[in-house]
Amino acid sequence: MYEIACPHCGPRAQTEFTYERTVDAVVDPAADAHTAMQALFTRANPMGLDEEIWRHTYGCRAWMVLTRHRVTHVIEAVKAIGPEALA
Amino acid sequence: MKTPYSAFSLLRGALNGQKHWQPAWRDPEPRSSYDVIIIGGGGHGLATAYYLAKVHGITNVAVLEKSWIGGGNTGRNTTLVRSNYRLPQLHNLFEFGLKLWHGMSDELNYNVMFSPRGAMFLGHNDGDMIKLAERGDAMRCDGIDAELLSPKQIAKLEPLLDLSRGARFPIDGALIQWRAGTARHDAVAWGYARAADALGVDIIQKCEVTGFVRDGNRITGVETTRGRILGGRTGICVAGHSGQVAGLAGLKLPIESQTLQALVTEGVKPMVQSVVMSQSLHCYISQSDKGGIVMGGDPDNWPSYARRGQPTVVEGAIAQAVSIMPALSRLRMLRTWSGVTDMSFDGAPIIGPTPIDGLYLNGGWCYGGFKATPASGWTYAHTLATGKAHELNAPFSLERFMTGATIDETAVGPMPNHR
Amino acid sequence: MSGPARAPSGDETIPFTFDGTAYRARPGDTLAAALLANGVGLVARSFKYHRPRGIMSAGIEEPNALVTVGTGGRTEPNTRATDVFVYPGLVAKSQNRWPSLSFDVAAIFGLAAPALGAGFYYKTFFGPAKHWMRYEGFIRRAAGLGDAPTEADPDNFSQVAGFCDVLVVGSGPAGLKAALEAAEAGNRVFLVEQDAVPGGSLLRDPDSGLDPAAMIQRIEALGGKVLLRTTASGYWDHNFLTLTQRLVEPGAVPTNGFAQRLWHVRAGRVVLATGLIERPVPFAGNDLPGVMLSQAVRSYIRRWGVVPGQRVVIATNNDDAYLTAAAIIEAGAQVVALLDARASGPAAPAGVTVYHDARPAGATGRKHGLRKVTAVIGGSEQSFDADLLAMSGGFVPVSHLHMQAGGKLVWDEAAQAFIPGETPQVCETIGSAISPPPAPAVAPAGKAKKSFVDFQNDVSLADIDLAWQEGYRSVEHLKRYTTLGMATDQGKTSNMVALARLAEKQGVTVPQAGLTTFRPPFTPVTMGLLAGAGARNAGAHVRRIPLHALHEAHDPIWQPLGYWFRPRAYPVNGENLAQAALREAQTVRTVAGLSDVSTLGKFEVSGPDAAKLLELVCATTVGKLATGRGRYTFMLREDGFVFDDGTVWRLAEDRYLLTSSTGGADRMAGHLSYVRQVLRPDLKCSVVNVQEHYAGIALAGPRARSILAALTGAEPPRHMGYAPGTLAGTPVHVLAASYSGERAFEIHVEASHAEQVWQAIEDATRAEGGAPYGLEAMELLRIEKGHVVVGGEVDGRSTPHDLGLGGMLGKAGGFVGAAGLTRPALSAAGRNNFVGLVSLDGPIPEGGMLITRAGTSPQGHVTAAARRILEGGAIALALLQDGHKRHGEELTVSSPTRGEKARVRVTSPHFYDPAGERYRD
Amino acid sequence: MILPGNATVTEPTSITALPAAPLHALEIWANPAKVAARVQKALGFALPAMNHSAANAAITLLRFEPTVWLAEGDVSVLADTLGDDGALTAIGGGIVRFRIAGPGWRELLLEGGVFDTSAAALPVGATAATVIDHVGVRLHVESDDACIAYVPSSYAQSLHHFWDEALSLIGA
Repeated sequence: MYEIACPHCGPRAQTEFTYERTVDAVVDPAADAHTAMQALFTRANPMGLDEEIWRHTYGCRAWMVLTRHRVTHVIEAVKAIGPEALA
Repeated sequence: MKTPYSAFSLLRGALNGQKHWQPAWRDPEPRSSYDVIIIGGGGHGLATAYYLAKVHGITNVAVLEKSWIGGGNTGRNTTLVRSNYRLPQLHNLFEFGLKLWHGMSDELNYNVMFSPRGAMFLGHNDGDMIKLAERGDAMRCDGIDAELLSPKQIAKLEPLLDLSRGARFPIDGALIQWRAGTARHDAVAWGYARAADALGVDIIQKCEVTGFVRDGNRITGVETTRGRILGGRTGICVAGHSGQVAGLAGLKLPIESQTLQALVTEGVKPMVQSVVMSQSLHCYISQSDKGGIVMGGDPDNWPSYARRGQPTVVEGAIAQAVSIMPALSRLRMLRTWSGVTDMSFDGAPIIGPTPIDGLYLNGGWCYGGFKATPASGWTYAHTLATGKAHELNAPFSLERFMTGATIDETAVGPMPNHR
Repeated sequence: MSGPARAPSGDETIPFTFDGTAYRARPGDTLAAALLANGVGLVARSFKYHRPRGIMSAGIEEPNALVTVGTGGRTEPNTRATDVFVYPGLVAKSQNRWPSLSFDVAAIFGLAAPALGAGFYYKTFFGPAKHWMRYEGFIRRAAGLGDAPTEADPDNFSQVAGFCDVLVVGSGPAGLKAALEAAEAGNRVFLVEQDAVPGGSLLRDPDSGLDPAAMIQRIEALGGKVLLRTTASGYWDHNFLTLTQRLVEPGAVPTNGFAQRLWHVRAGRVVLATGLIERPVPFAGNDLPGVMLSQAVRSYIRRWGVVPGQRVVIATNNDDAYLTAAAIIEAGAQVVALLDARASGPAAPAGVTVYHDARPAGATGRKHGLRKVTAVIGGSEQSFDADLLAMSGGFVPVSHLHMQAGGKLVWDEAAQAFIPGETPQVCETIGSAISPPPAPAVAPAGKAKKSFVDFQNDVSLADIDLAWQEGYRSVEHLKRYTTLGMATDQGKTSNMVALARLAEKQGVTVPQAGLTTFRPPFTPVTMGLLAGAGARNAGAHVRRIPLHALHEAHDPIWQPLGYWFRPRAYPVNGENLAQAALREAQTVRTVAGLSDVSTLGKFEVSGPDAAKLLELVCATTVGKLATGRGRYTFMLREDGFVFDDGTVWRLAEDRYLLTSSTGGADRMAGHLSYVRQVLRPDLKCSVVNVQEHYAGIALAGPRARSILAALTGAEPPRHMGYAPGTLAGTPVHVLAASYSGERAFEIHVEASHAEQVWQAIEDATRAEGGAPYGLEAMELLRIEKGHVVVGGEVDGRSTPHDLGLGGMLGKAGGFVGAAGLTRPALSAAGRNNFVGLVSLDGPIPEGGMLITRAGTSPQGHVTAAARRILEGGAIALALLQDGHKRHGEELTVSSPTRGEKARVRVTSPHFYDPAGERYRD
Repeated sequence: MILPGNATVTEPTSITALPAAPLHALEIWANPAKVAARVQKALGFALPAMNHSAANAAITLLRFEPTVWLAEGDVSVLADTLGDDGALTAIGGGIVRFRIAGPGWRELLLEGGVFDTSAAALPVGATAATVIDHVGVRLHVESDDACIAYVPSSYAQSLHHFWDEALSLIGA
């Protein structure tokens, strides 16, 4: 059960979050078909750090990018993404 | 020549302190080259080696295992064996395997304790029952056994299920495959290893592949912690770590690794006869020969290579299990463990060539690889021996993701965490 | 042991039974202490050979003394007698024996033991799988331990979150000091102790300088939380721990309805003061009742006043057992011999004969204790008459939690033990667990076959040797081949003994031989506790629709749909489901009906860029929609397959309402959020989930328009039009959408005001001869109309073209899924297409396979089956290979699982008013 | 088997469903600082920061999301301040409000939860969205003695039942 430092809410239990996909798997709606399918269907899947998109679904509902280690599960960084918010 | 296993020989051993048994497999030094190199000494890799030797007469084969054989997902699953899939590509492959399971102990002269005790999916409403009938009808039309059970029939087989109408997920019926069941997972690896070794296959443990030997777009061998080993054809067979090993060859796969947890309770006298699964819920329950209730649920649906799960995921699966079988409540969870699964992007395996010559892939088994062990080994051996797909693994190509010919049993699309 | 091991004091006030015999215990007794006090030494049978077993330890590591405690739904099999405190009325039974504990028929397995060594079952029982099942049935009945309860559990289990700065596990001297120190420094402290009283080793070896009760009081006064009878059972990522707390003892009736509590704790820092477990000594007969761990003997004497033997042999390789000798002498019993494997040791208490270079080699027993102990002293054998053997093979640090946390172990050569080393988490181990006393390696004496290592699973030194001989040489292979460490004690007493033997075989040191990993839980955890409140509802609360109570008054047949429950039909006059649904559907076709559609996914999208967002999410053209108009739409996954459908309405210049399927509503909410926030954070729009804000009422039928006009006092919008209105004094949205094929409206109203609106519509509809209709009638209507449904024809594997929706795709592209749709297999021949089926004979089995003739593989399947609502005659919807081109072809629908069959003709799926004339006024 | 704690609970903890209230989602998608200034001028108080609340006699604003506020009360003044930078959407029909009052409310909300409800983590005036017994719940601390829980209507009855059962554990 990770503790994820939500950029908006502070440290919260993983139960409140959902994993979406890795950053490299985001399909740009404007991309050509081949590029889009490459992004959708291939993963580096490293045995180390990767950048992942998670959502604080049962908290503030905002999206964020976690830099997380796939073996140690250490979360090295969390970055907010989404529309500009009022601080 | 190894002493064949038999009751007689065991009795003989009773008099000599069982001193007449030889090691089940040799511990050879790797040779400099082989006709076929199989990376991964799990059940699938060992079965592949066995069928290469047995069916195709190719015995100059090395199985390279980074740790100890059968120590990955072969030794970490919940031992279910079944072929009750809806989609024909899947049920045809798994059914071919199920037939091999039925003769496996004799074939290998190693009792893998395959026990066809029946595997059922419970239905909890009319919608579930239609879906189960559809699956059963699809199987039956392709010659695979499947039978719908009424609640009364279920009660006879599994009296401890909550068959009351007031249950949160009342049980309206089930689809059972009687020829399905469970097996002793370790024995499958050991049995294939012993049989393959007897045919001349080198099983090399503590030999980790650290890179590939490459000649243009062709793989000609592997670098390992025990030196360079050349091979005519090289087959990756490391489900759970496919992404990592394929990555050594520069390949990116339609696979994400996830942790799948399982658990076993303390042993009790027989209380669950068959394998119980559910169409609406995500838990599965069976009882081992030692009496422990073996169960699991959904994977931890985010990427991980750690064999370390998240407790609330297991708690969720247990809640489902206790809700359908309340008598489980006072049993105690004895042990939990985790495996790393190759979650492919349509939920189906990948068996076939890669874009790199001489390099083949067998992976993407998601949480269902154990039951496929013989079918996977058979078809992969065919592919490694001939360079071509067997008709059963032809649909399971790596290209299918880019062409769109995906085999999506649960129909949730490319994101494994939605599966 | 011969006779009671504790003289009565008058405190024996707690009645309990064991195997039907009534006994009495003192307050604070564990069941093990009480049984020993009452002279009961034989309490269990082993797993494989059904050997008689007694009580070996005084703690949670107990491998032998497993009993079943409690009755009915509170029955707890496999309870360690050392880990249950006796309460009035406790019912305990021995297990894994027949017909009785003292005469167990299955003990015959012990005679066959020479043939039944490690892994014997892999070498025999060949033949067809069915044959194996026959042998297996016998094995299964002999295996297992206790009987599972057959009744539901009457108790609740709580799961609760906990947060602390410092979590201390273990209330022995080190833990108490650490917890108090942390509390005094102002930290939020949790102190966890698995025993019912604090103190740990102080209960056995008191220290006048440390008063556990006083220290606990101080910790609590500083705001610390002390949890007794609580085990830290799992140590997970990010300093998250699971603690299992017994609110009452196993089998006891809880006072507040809750039997146990599971703590989910996030700790800033974890301090593990988990102490040591004593290591047994392998020798022939070391599993007999009357062979105990040395510290356990001391505990029974000092803590419970129970003297488990009168003539005691002590076998040790360390100094600690000398303290046991002293305790035995204090208690007035005799130490017959102290066998010290070392060449020298400390001074022994008066009256104790110490033998050096001495190891036990064998023991013989009586029912409740030993008869004789044989030892190898120097080079020769010597026998002692003794009723108890207290053994100490050294100590094993309790490093389970440390390892679960990902910590490393380091080898302590002097103690022949692994001690906690580095850990990746904020965690430290303190106390005896990192400083076990010296205890040198000792080669075992006596017959290997009878020298048990894993007592519960009957694994002997000989089994380890056989596994080695057969090539099962990694420690994991050894464990799996012999079942060592797989019993309910999880190898707490066996692991190190086995590793030592393996190292000896390999000719390497113990750390070179390997180490198995410890996984959660530390001790077994009740399944009901892990299920928590979810045991009752599978963790899935029923979701109630706003008008639940109102429908309930009509006594409908309810239908689960995801977590929702919706009215399926409203039978009257004893109708069954099919009759009611047909009547309701006919009413809609001929008059009018109303139905609850509140569970539809609903999203309000507002702002200047609202249309841009919708054009991205919807695969159909949305942008040109005029205010006050709506249209059907569907959405694609990124891989090009249809995943949901619904309608989109322009409520105002910059405000839209998007509806989607009930089952997909949560998924759609996530998808919309992803598209808006991750893909297009630049858009000026707001997406708000209003699924539960609005209750939805569908009004359909030829008279729907006039009914609605009368209720709202305004002309309702034409087909696919939108208008705000007022109904029963309540503001409503009126959407002229038809799912049934009739002129129809969806009326959406704020859920908290829905009752009066429904009631008004129902009254008006009934006045016209109409009636409410449920999901089943809705299904009949939509099948006849040929509308696809998500979860039916929209099966997650269909393209828009497959479903006959290709013509509606937005021509400009740019929507999610447009790229995926270009993949060749999505437009290749042989795809399953949406078609209709008309029966040429009887009813069509839903879910049945479409085949050309018997024995051929299916070419499609029936997704939904019904009858024509007014005319009768079986019809169905199906997905069929190349079905668009096969209209007119005759096929068979086959359902072998139900023994049903029908001949059908392939048609268009639109059976009813294909031109859509009935929508229009 | 638990030693008596230092917190003795004498008054009961209670759970009360409150009548439906006008609730709106206020989302700001552009020029947040400018909108904030306009809102402050109109309402007399600043838009609350994440996980905080602010109120006047007519309206309470509760912030659970980076760009969305829950507005409880009369939003007519607010509507005029948004221009093209944000929007209001009514959501009150889908939410049931519970007042959980009494000395044990913080402890009760730990049952089936994952969020630290201690006064240090959740002071008076604070808001938090979390999950309790699988249900997404939004909390607003009214006073030391009471908290308002905003629960999706469909789950309200189930969660109420869950809390009722757990009450017997409070102080345990």
